[in-house]
Amino acid sequence: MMELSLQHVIEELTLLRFETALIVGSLVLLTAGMLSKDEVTYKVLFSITLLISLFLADVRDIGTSTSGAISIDSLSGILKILFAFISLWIVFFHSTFRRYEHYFLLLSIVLGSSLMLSANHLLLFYIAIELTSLSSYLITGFSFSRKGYEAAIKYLLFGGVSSAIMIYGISILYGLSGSMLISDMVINVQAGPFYHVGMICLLGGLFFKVGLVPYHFWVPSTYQEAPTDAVAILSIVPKIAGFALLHRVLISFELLSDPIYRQVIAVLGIATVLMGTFGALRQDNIKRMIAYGAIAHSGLVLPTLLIQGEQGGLAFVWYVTIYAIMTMAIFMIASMYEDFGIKDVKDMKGIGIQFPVMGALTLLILVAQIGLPPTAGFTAKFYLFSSIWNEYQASGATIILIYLIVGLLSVVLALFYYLKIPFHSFLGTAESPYFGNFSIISRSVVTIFTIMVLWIFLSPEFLNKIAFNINFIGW
Amino acid sequence: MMEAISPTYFVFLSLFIFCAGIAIIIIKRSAIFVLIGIELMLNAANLNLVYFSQYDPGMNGLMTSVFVVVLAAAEVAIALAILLNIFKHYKITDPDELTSLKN
Amino acid sequence: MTDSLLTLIIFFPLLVTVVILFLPKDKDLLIKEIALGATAVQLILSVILFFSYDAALQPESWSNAFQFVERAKWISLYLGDYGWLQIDYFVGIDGISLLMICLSTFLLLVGVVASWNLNKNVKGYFILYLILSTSVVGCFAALDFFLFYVFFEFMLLPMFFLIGIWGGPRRGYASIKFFIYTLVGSLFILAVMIGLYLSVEDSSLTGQGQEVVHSFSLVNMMDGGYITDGILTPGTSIEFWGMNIRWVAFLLLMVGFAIKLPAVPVHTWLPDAHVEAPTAISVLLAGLLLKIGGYGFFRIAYGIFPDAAVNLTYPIAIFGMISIVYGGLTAMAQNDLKRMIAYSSVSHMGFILLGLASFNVQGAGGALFQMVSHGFISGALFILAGVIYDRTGDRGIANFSGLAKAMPVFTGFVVIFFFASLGLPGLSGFVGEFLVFLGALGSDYLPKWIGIVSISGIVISAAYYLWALQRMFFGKFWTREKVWEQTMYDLTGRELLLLIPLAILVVLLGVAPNIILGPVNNSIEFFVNQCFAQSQLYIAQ
Amino acid sequence: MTLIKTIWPLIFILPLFSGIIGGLNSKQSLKLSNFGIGAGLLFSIILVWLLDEPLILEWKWLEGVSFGFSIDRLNAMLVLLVYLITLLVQVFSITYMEHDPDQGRYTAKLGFFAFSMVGLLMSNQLVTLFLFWELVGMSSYLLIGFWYQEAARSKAARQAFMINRVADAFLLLGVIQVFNNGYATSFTEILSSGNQWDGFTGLCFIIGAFGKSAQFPFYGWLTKAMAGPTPVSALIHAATMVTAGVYLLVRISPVLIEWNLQVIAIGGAVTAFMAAVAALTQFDIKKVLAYSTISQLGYMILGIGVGAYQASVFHLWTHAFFKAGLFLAAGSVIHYMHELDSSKDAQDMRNMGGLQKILPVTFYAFLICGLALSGLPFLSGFLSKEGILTGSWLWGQSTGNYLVPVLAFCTAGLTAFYIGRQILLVFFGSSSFTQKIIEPMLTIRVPLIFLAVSSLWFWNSLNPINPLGWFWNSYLFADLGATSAQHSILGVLIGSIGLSLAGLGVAYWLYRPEAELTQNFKNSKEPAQLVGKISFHGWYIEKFYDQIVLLFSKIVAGAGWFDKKVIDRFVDGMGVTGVVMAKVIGWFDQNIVDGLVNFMASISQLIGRFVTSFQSPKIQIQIGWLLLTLLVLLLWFQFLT
Amino acid sequence: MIASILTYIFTAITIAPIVYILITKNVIRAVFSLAFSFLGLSGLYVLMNAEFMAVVQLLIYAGGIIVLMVFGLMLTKTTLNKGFITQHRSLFFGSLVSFLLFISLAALATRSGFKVGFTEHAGDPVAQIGQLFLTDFIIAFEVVAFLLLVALVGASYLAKKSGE
Repeated sequence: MMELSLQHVIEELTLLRFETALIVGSLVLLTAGMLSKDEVTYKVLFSITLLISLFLADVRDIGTSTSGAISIDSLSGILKILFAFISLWIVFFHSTFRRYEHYFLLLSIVLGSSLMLSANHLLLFYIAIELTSLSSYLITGFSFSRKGYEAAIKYLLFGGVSSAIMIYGISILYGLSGSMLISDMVINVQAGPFYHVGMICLLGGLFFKVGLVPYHFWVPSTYQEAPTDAVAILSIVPKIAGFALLHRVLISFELLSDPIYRQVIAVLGIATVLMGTFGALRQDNIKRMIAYGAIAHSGLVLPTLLIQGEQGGLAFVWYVTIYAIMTMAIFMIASMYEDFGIKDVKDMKGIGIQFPVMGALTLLILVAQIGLPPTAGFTAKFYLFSSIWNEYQASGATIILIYLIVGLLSVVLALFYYLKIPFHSFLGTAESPYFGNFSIISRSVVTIFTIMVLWIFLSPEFLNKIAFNINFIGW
Repeated sequence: MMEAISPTYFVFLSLFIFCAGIAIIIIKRSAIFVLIGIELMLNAANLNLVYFSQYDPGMNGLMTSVFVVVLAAAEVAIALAILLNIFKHYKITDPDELTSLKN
Repeated sequence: MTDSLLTLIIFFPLLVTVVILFLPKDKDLLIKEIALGATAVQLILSVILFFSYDAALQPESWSNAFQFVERAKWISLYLGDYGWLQIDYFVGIDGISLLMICLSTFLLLVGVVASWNLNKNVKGYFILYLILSTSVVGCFAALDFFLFYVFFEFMLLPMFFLIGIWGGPRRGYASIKFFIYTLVGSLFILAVMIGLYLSVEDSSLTGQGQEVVHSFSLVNMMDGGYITDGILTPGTSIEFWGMNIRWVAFLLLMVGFAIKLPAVPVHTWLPDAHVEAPTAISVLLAGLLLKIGGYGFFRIAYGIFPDAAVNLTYPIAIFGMISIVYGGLTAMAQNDLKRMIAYSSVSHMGFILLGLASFNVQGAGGALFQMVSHGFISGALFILAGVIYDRTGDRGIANFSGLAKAMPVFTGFVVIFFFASLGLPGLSGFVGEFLVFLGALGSDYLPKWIGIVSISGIVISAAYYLWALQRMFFGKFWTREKVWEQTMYDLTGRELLLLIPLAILVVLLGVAPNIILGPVNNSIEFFVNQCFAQSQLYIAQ
Repeated sequence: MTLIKTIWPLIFILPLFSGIIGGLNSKQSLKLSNFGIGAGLLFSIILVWLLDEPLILEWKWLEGVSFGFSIDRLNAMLVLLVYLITLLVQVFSITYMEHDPDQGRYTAKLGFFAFSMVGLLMSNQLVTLFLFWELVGMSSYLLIGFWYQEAARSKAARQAFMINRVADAFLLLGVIQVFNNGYATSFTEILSSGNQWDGFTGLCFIIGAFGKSAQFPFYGWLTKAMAGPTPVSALIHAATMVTAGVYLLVRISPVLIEWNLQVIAIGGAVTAFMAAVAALTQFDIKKVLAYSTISQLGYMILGIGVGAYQASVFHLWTHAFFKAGLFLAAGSVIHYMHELDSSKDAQDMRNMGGLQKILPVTFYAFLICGLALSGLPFLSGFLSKEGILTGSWLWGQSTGNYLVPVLAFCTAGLTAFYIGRQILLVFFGSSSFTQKIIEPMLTIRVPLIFLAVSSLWFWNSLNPINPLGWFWNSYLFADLGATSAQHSILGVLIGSIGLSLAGLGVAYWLYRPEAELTQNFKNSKEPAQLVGKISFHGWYIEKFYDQIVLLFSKIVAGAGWFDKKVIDRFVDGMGVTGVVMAKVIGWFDQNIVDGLVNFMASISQLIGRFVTSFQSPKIQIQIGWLLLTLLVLLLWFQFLT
Repeated sequence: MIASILTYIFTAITIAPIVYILITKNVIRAVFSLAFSFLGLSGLYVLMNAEFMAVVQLLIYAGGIIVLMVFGLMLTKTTLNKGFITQHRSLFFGSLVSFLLFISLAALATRSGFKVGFTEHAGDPVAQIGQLFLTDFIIAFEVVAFLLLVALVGASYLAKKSGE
């Protein structure tokens, strides 16, 4: 019995190579934090852990552990690589002094999200989500400002309520099906009304993580107040993991075949897109505006889950990768402008004229966020809209068509609020010239990102090749 | 021994605790009350889990409820740490007055 | 040399932009000369293109209707069970795009000379200018819908900044309005593009692994390479609010390009954009960007959906007529010279709609000629308006009178171009209008009264032009501000250098229009007959 | 034959060439361009002499549309006429314009006019005709507005061009109808094929011609055209340009159907009569002559209508000479009055009188041409008018519609009356002028003398009575043969002579120097009673145009209250044609269409505010919303499943 | 029989303090009444022969979390608003939502069948739990350990930061 379990433990650990590397790395970082004080070592250690885990994550290894708690498919493999790749760039953020706890928490967020990808047992679900949420609450508080604490407490209370609802949902489902493993819960559960209650409460937890409409209230204030590099990770890694987990739940419980669930999700998605776009129209604070933009983006990713077959999976991976790159770039730019003390759009007057290169880079990234041709943003949205159009053609459901129209409308409205920044920076006239300059490192990193964004538009084959060798299990 | 009391009894009980928790969160003004509410909701879930784990050979429910308790503790710890900081800056603990983050 | 001529014309300015990028900011004159050289080379290349274009080609289907064709694989994505998505760099020209390219390269050169005494941030200005020129020429030569759309969008940003940064007092509002109007239009086109690529397959490429290859090539779409049950395949029964989906797609394209044209209900961005844009940019805006809308009708709306076009000729003609009459009337009410000219452009663009709606060779030929002649005339008119603005900083018609006394040569040119624009025979304005009227009244799709009411357009245009001429140029010499009287010197050498070639062109095209319509005639005839044949084919399906 | 082929293009280009030469060096511009025009005259004489069958020159202008010129006897003669009158006018204007600063511009414009007029006469294809038709309209616009300093003159020029433009729109419509209905598109084909045009196309051409020849609805512009220098009026608005309409109708008369010809006849007659009435009470010397030109043009058009187009052409020929003579004489009078004291209005007859002795040559020329106009025998006017009156009489008999001949005869009488009145008022009676000016021999006297002589009868035909005796008749209409040879009817002959004598008599009786009418003519105001008012304001044609524009703007403006508040105030304030309706459209365009877009922008802001209002900072309300949605979802599921 | 009576007693012990919390405005009293309801709950767990859980409940919930809350309250006691008295807010809206939720969920619960098959538990449950911890739930165990570490580090850093 013992060696059996030992052997099965080793097998599970081998499956979670990526996570173990992260845990070991963060522990090393923790100890190093005690010993030395300068930030460079933290950054070096942080990037080493991520690099190691990047190597360990492999797209091809697909499998579920004997106890069934962990099941990894190629999608989670891809997303793990994406998480590691994206979080690597955090070290280049030019910001105030960050102690080791900051990097430790960032690593824990990445760990929590990657666990969410591979969880197949409802308990592991809950623990992974709790881990990510707790570390997010803490890191929001790390801005050590009055508003930072306020945002943190609100985020915590809101998150606490939704995770409580989720665990209650899990308990109901457990009551109905008698087991916690998703694979065999499906078999022996009778789809009574109470089952739907449990399912909705469970989905509630996921919607919170992804930031869909009823659960989106925390997004604007958290993104505004949390330290910018933390927000960069917060807005990408847990959100994408949440989507992957949501998809796993929808697929394994065969909810997508049930028309009511499709309608509920579509309605929530449309509401999110509208909320995000219309909300952003009135914002002055840059980060808060980007937060609303992020809400709109998550509203736009949702329909890919509804699309059956390979097309949906492809569109999901496409949109998510490009969204990650764009959001990382825009937050890096926001943090660079923050060094100039620029928080609101209004006080960006005339900076574009004084620093034309930076102005041009900001413009390109914003154009990508809107989704205009020369950038990858357009390819992502184009791909998304054509797959939605396909889905509409196949299923003929009017809700999908409304989704398409709302999507197109969001592009137009996105123009209104995203264009405020270049409008003020180029067309405004600065009262007093801005002293100082952007740091070389961050400028070169932003250029790298812009080149990436443009290159994906010009030759998208390589991304398609990667997206394609994920064989989607019944996406 | 337990057949005398049907499962719906316990489900009703956990449901009552859950809804009471929700009511507390919405009605009361202080952040601590919200924490209390969350604890109650978690306990309702625990009650369900423990009750149903009787009939589950693998005792998953029991294990989960242990973990839930541990996590609840962690969460309260963090909540209080943040509340301390807020208290130092704002001198209030009532979330209604925390309105500096306008929409 | 001639096989890569088109790509050279399109991307030469882009090469020069790279060179300018590395020049120091303050070398204004050098930048201007380089820009002048670039546009001059582009013009020479397009002249070579014009003469080496063989006019005798009698194409039978769209696939061999294009010359100087260059096709290179750009993107090919594997879409799983939807087969392959094929986007390629596919450029080529036929008569219609040949004229448009020559017009645009000429006006681009005029634009550079017109913006010679610009001093604010010259490097940025000319970089945006050359990007704009690449995208405009690219738009005319693109035969791949995706490439066309990319160039179509590529124009917006440089134009937005050119108006936004170097424009007049209310430039912010005008540039935003221009950008949003055109972008909303381009979204409609995007929607149709998606619908089309989903229902089109390029049989020539399906060889590799027998999945369906969805392609974006316009030639394929025009020749009807549709898959059996695509959304926009002709003969689809899918209805959308009671209308056949192909008609809806055609209407979306109509709205998209009508915003760009501009046609009446959606034209209010044009006067603001023109009033605020600097002179050279106004020339480009009127000369080229409006023609993209017209060219879009020719190549995409009428090319791909001829069956919808045949059935909807009546509403299109009505919109054209309203544009002519309404544009003219509003021009009469303006007291800013540039705004009046902008509204007159709206009225002249109405002719294009009318010409196309008549669905016959004269109508299409007239619409095309009107596009070319309006390019030259409105370009000159904006330069003239710019002349007054440079001297006094004001363009109010009521603020001046008796300018003929102070600036006789200037008045001479104004008279020539005003009469050309109101359609005096012997000048190029008349030929376009005459052919459009010929087409409109002779077409068996349109009722007679539309043509007759549009003829009233020439009376209205005569009214507002002469009224402006009389108020501003005749009578005693008087200016609102005393100080202006000193600055009202006559045309300088540079301005003459701009206006004389335009005047010669306008007279030449008026007297002998066959210079440009001759070589292009086969393409127009093929365009109309092919559209008609396709429409009968599709309706039969 | 080859000589003609070489001369022909020269005739076409010469006036433009001389205009440009004159325009460049403005000092002796007129003298230089005279050589050019003289050479042109010479060539046209040779051309008329040697031409036997028509020459055609054509080339492809557009797909299916070709550009072509042709010269046959009729337009060769007219070209000769144009050159002759242009030469005389240019000689006259040497003195008339001697102290005008920009003579160069004047010569250039005259040259441009002559070029486009010759081009119009020579054009064969309808499109070419339309092209030169508009160019002639433009050159008349430039010439009327020559003294652009005065706003009134440039406004008159604009309004003249606008009215012409309206008629040209119909002509363009007609030309397009011809193309679309597949009729013959060139005059040579029209003569040969002769397949009838449909009524509508015919009507368009008629309206076009009426516009150019200032017939009934469109004659308002000719009085405005008097704002131009007098030599210009003489050349353009008497002899050449206005006859273009007549020339066009003559060319297309074979293909017009019955009711079109009737329209022409009635139109011509009505115009003739109305213009004659209008000329009765004018004070301005040139206005009288303008109305008389309109009335004589009415005659010519009437002649075509009744089928006597040879007589019309003859009348066109004679009218050109004596009307040019009258205008030039009036020009020299105005020149003299201007020299005398430039403050008073040089054209107002009220401060003229007794110029007989002061300007003897002008007086005699004016007298002879005036009498020719009134149709006295032994003068050219009688011969041509006689032909038209006979034609109209015969036509009246054949069709039973006697309105046309009656109007024709009345006009004959009225013509004699108003020209007699003018002669008496200007030249007879007491004169307060003493200063005697010797009109310079060459530039003033020779043209006047030549024109006066050419108005005598023997210049046009040997037999002073018979209209067919016209020298050119055989040359022009030989091929038509005898069918149109009308013998003059005794009754018509006596009638016309009687009427003109009666007209002159009444004029003499009313306006003889010692009559009280002439005494207080100096300070007479506008005529009081209705008939006088109608005549003075030229049948209120201006008001008629303003009403049309007002009506049109009311239709467009639509809202009833609108016109009371906005338009009426406008009309009283501005009274300028066309502005009214434009202001309304301008306002509409600014607020409604533009407003729509701004409205949509504010809507999205509003929704934004509404949507973010949920975003209340209080955490517990947020949780409340969360739970509410949870509840809604549950209820949704409960009811649906 | 005794079991059902005991269950009723214990449910009463859990429900009464909860109702009190709903009514009271005083935070401290609410926290202590929460502790009592936890006692009731642990009693119920014993009845469901999950003794380990009962002990854990008592130990961590009643002992740890309540003490933490009390400490928190003490530290954030302000003289301003008379110690711990708080007001009610949107009483009607909150109670309506929760009551409606309770009713509808109760209705749903009655109509769906729960997995209630009686199984005999072999051996001493606590050993079995221990074994399960290290075999089936090893991953969860490790991750929760890491999570606690994270919470520890974060909370201490936050608290320390508020000190300076």
